[in-house]
Amino acid sequence: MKEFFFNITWIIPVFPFLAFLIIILFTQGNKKLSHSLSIGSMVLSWLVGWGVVFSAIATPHLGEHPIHKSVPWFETGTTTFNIGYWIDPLMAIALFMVPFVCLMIFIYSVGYMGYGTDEVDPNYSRFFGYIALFATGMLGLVISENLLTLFMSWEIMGLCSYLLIGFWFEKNYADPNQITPRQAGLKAFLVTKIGDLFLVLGILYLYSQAGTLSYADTLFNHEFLVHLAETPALPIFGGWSAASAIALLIFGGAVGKSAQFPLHVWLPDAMEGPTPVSALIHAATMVSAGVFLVARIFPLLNIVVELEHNNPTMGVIAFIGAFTAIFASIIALAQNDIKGVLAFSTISQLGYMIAALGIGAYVAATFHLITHAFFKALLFMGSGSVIIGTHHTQDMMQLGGLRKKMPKTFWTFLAGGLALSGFPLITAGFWSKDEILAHAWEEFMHYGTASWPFFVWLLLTIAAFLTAFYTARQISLTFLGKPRSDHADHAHETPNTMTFPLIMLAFFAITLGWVGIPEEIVGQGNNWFHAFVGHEYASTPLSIPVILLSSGLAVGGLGLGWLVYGRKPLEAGQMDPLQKGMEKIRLGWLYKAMQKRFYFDEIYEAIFINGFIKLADIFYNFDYNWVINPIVNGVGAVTRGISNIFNKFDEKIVDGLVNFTGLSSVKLSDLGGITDLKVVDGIVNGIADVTGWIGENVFRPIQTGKVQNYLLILLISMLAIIGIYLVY
Amino acid sequence: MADLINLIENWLENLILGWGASQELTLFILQALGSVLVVIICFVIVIALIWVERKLAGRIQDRFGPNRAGPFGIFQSFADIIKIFTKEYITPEGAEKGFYNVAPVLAIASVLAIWAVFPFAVNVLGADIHVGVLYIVAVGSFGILAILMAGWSSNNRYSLLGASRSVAMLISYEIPMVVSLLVPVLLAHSMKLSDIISAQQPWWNLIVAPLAALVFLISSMAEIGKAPFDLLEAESELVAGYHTEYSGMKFGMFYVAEFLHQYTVGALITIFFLGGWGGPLAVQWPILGFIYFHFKTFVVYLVISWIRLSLPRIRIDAMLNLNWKFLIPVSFINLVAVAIADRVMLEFSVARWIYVGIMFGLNIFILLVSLFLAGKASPEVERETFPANRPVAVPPGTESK
Amino acid sequence: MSIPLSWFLVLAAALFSIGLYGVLSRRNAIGILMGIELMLNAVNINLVAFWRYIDPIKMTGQIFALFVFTVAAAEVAVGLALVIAIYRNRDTVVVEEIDLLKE
Amino acid sequence: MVPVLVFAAISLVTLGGAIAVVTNKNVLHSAYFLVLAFVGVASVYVLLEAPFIAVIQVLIYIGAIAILIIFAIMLTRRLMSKDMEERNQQWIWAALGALLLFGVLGWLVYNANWPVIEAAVPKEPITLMGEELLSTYVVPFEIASVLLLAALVGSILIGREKDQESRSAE
Repeated sequence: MKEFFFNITWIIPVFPFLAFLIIILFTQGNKKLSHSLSIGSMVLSWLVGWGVVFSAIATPHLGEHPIHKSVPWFETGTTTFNIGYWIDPLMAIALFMVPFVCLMIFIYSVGYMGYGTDEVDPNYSRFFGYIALFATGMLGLVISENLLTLFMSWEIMGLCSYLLIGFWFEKNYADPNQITPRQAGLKAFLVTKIGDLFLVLGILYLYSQAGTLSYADTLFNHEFLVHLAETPALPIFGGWSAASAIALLIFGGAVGKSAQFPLHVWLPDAMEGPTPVSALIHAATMVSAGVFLVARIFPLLNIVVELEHNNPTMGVIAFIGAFTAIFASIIALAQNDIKGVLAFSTISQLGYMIAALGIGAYVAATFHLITHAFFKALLFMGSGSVIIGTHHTQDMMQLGGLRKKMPKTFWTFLAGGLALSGFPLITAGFWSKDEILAHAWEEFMHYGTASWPFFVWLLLTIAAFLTAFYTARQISLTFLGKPRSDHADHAHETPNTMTFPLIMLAFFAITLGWVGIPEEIVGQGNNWFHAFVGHEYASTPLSIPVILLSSGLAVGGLGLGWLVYGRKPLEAGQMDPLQKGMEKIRLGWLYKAMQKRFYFDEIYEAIFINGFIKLADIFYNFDYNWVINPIVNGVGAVTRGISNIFNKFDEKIVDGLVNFTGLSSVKLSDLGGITDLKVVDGIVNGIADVTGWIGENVFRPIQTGKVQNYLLILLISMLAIIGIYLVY
Repeated sequence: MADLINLIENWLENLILGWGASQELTLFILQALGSVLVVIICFVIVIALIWVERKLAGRIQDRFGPNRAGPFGIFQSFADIIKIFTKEYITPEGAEKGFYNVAPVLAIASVLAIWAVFPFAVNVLGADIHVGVLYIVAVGSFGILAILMAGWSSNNRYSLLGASRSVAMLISYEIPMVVSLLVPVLLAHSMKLSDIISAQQPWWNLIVAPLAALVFLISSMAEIGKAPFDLLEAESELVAGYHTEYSGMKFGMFYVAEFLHQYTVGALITIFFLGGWGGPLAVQWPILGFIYFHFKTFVVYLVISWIRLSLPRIRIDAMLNLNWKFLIPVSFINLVAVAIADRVMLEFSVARWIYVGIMFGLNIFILLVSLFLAGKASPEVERETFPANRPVAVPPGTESK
Repeated sequence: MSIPLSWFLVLAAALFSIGLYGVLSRRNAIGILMGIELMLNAVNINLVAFWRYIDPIKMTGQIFALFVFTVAAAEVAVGLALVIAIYRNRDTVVVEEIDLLKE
Repeated sequence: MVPVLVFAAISLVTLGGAIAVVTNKNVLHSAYFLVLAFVGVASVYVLLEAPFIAVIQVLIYIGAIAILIIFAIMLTRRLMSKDMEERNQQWIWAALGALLLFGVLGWLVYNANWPVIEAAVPKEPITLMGEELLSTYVVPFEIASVLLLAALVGSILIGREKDQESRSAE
């Protein structure tokens, strides 16, 4: 049975791809057939995928001996590129998450896109085609055997994110400053492309060093990794090793895809897409791909740490992650859009994972990757359910009091929210986040307070508190109190196709964490997750202060949030208490900045977009106003000036001289006249003529505007170069 | 006696070698003789064909055809030859002399050049080159050049219009023609004409690939520019198209080239789809192969004549639609399907008769499906409906009640 | 094989130079295109000659000639379309008169 | 002796045709001389024992490119009056440059030391070529197909007449 599943692993992404082709090519007209195909293909992928996962779990020593098979795809020159699949623990746990969450989201989409109602989307079938293609990309990325197919899948997802974020491309808003779906799609595509550029560079660099891109020969080949760590990188990277240069370049790709600090701007705007897309792309899978990639190249990072003690690579990664975590959670405090909060929460949690990888907590990062995917998909879909239930109200200030009206949504959302804030002991989020914090704590203990692990730990801890606070704020504003608008007052529970996935995911959001409970609590050797994924890395020892601290932070954050928002529910039109409080202590500007996302979009527009326009202006002016044209004009003016001077000279001095000689000597005047005419005038006119001639016949003809002239000059120059080469 | 042609060749070779000529020179002389022989045979055949064609046209159109010169009018062609040789050569004013005179020669040469690679019998063939099929297609393109030359140099609007139409038509119909030619190449796994013929010995390609044969027949009928595709010389629109201004033997050369081209197409269909010289005892008796070859070619020639005499001319947009929207897609789909089926069945090494049966079924299936789709896609034409008792010309004595 | 390689190369060089002259001196845009075709043909002669004389076992030379054919076909199609478009717009095919950028 | 004579004849045809292409006053005549030059080049390929390339040369260059060029000339013929100068003012410099280039190339060819080997042509050149095209050169092969598609679409877009609305708008 195991062999059977390991032999058909390649078929997992094939199902949704076939569904995509059939939907796009043939069944655009039939909504029911389209979603049946899409969901059916995903069910098949899910069954095969979990078959592979449980087979992998049952295989001992999978970590040391990954199973991989490949066939030659194409050869170019002397290299053959393979296409195949790779089964190891990281792939297995990602494969546990991806098809299941995708399936839940697909089912949810049936309700969200209004199947069977009057509001059904006109492009319903196409939506299911696109998300099937998206699932193809993600599954292909998870199972791929080398970096080339990984990159291909990566780009398929990039394309799908563009198509899906801009799915409602016809939508326009009255406010010209509000970003429209098609602009959001373009933005997401372009910003992630910046990261992809680094990824391509990293892959090419790796290829130039290894001559192959398969995992077996590069990332999981210890000798090669050591060789890479001992090779100095290109001069442009300073004194680093090739390994750290490659790792940082590939990390650049993850920064773009996982919306880390400098390139995070696309993710909040991507909420313009339909909510299932937000859940699919911006919570569960695509953004996880970046973390997955960094986890994939973890052997490379590990070797860098082992062999080079002062290398900044890991520090950079950890710091970017930690900074993103706290930065995004601060912004999330002041967002009023129900999806906006979740968007920044996603950025923040991804920062957690990246930071965890940066401090070497590989197991904790992958653990958080999985648990986060479940509860964040749950939260997004819950918010989508709220949006549908209240007729497209997204502003939390307009909501409230939905607890009774949408009970299923409320309880599942509560479960997700508790998991996100890390409610102690029972939720999945608690165990995964705790493991990251514990690892950071350990590092900090090891290096002391004057080192970057301390700052990472500090930032992550504060972020944990803020996370709990804004979660409480969101739940209170949305579900508690009294309705603050008509839409919220007339809210209704959503159909079963939407609540069923919520319940399924809520189950996992609570229970999934239990596989990773530290061994000290449940007994020796029972941290099953660590044993499966990362037995080669030392496990993090249980640290009571950290557990207490993180429990305290979570409960404290939730409690504070409830105190501020839940105890005295907001009335309609009332100001956010947080804003009120901050204005009281003269921090209103900070709240404003948080609401405006610290003005990053504006800054980027000012620097990059306007910068490029300025640069183009400069080039234009360089050509037309400053340099080229003035030179041409200047040459003309100078020659004219020179001839004027000679003219003056002629009129004033030479004529005077001639008159003088004429007056003084009649006899000589004839001779002098002749001399004057023939010689002096000749010289003067000659100089003027020569400069004029040069202008007319040398400078002007060069600028003929005739392409053949230019070609001829090209030929002559080439011949001249050959001549020089031959002579010397 | 069995191998008459090679017998004569060997005798001639020994004779010339006996006169003291070198090996190379002998080969050269023999090849030159062979070429001349082929050309002469071609012209003789054309003389016969003209008579057959006119007789056939007469019978189909319910008249007698030539019946004065000799028994059954058999000498009519010779009379025409004499007349055409004695006519005045007229060169229109403003014509470009050089091109005007070269065009008819090029027209006939482009057809004759195709005959260089034909295998007439098992060992009787001019040049057996690796790229025989490509050669045929390539050389055929000189014909277009000749038409363009004639049309341009005549200094006549009608001629130029005919030439322009010919380019649009011939170039577009070359695509399905070449693609359907690729099917026999694919089945024989070779572009050599001799390989293609020997590959289809028990089972002709007409059975293995009937759809390709049909597409090739239609597109090559367009290539020769005869009805129903005779737009380049449509009398009612363009006088006589590109050869409006030609007279005398120059016109005669175009005329001969046209007939010869039709016969050549018959030969091509014979080679690619009807098993070439294949037939009972053809391997042992090459002379029989020679006869089979020309017999099959003649039959195909008659079929083409029959079609062209029965169908009216097609409008130019309909003709281009037929090509771009039907023949080209169908031929490509056919090529891909045949390639896949061939590969799969070779992989499983099925028996020959199953292979042929599946191929035949596949071809017919594609044809029916594409016809069905084309029928669905074609626009509904509003036809004028006449009253039931509309006045029509009725032969006397057969009035209905 | 009695002809040395260099003869073919010289033939190709001559063809190339003639084509270059055509490109540089024709006023008609289509004439220039014809010159370019001659130059491409010269390159192909070189490729096939090198294939025959230096490495006849592998088919690299012929395959590159094929790619040159492809490029030539694409170039002629686009080039002629451009010429015809320019002719429609500006009523001329004389390249010297197509110097909008100068004005 | 015979190959040399054949080579001489072919070179004469090719170069003569080429020279006629670039010097003939009538562009249409030039185009037909271009056909002649192409035939010469095809014969060179036959001489080099590359019949496939020769046939492809005839098929593509004569069957497609030359006919397209002739067609384009006919479409733009209104401006080709007989008395129009066919060469521009810089032709003498162009001729000198081309001659010089020929000299340089000839000198290079004469002085280079080519690693010529004596080997027979493969028995099944077309099969070999197909295999190499689909293995070693598969990426350029695919790119070439994309290039052709792009050229097809591009030339249709460039060459088609403007539709009725935009024309009436002018």
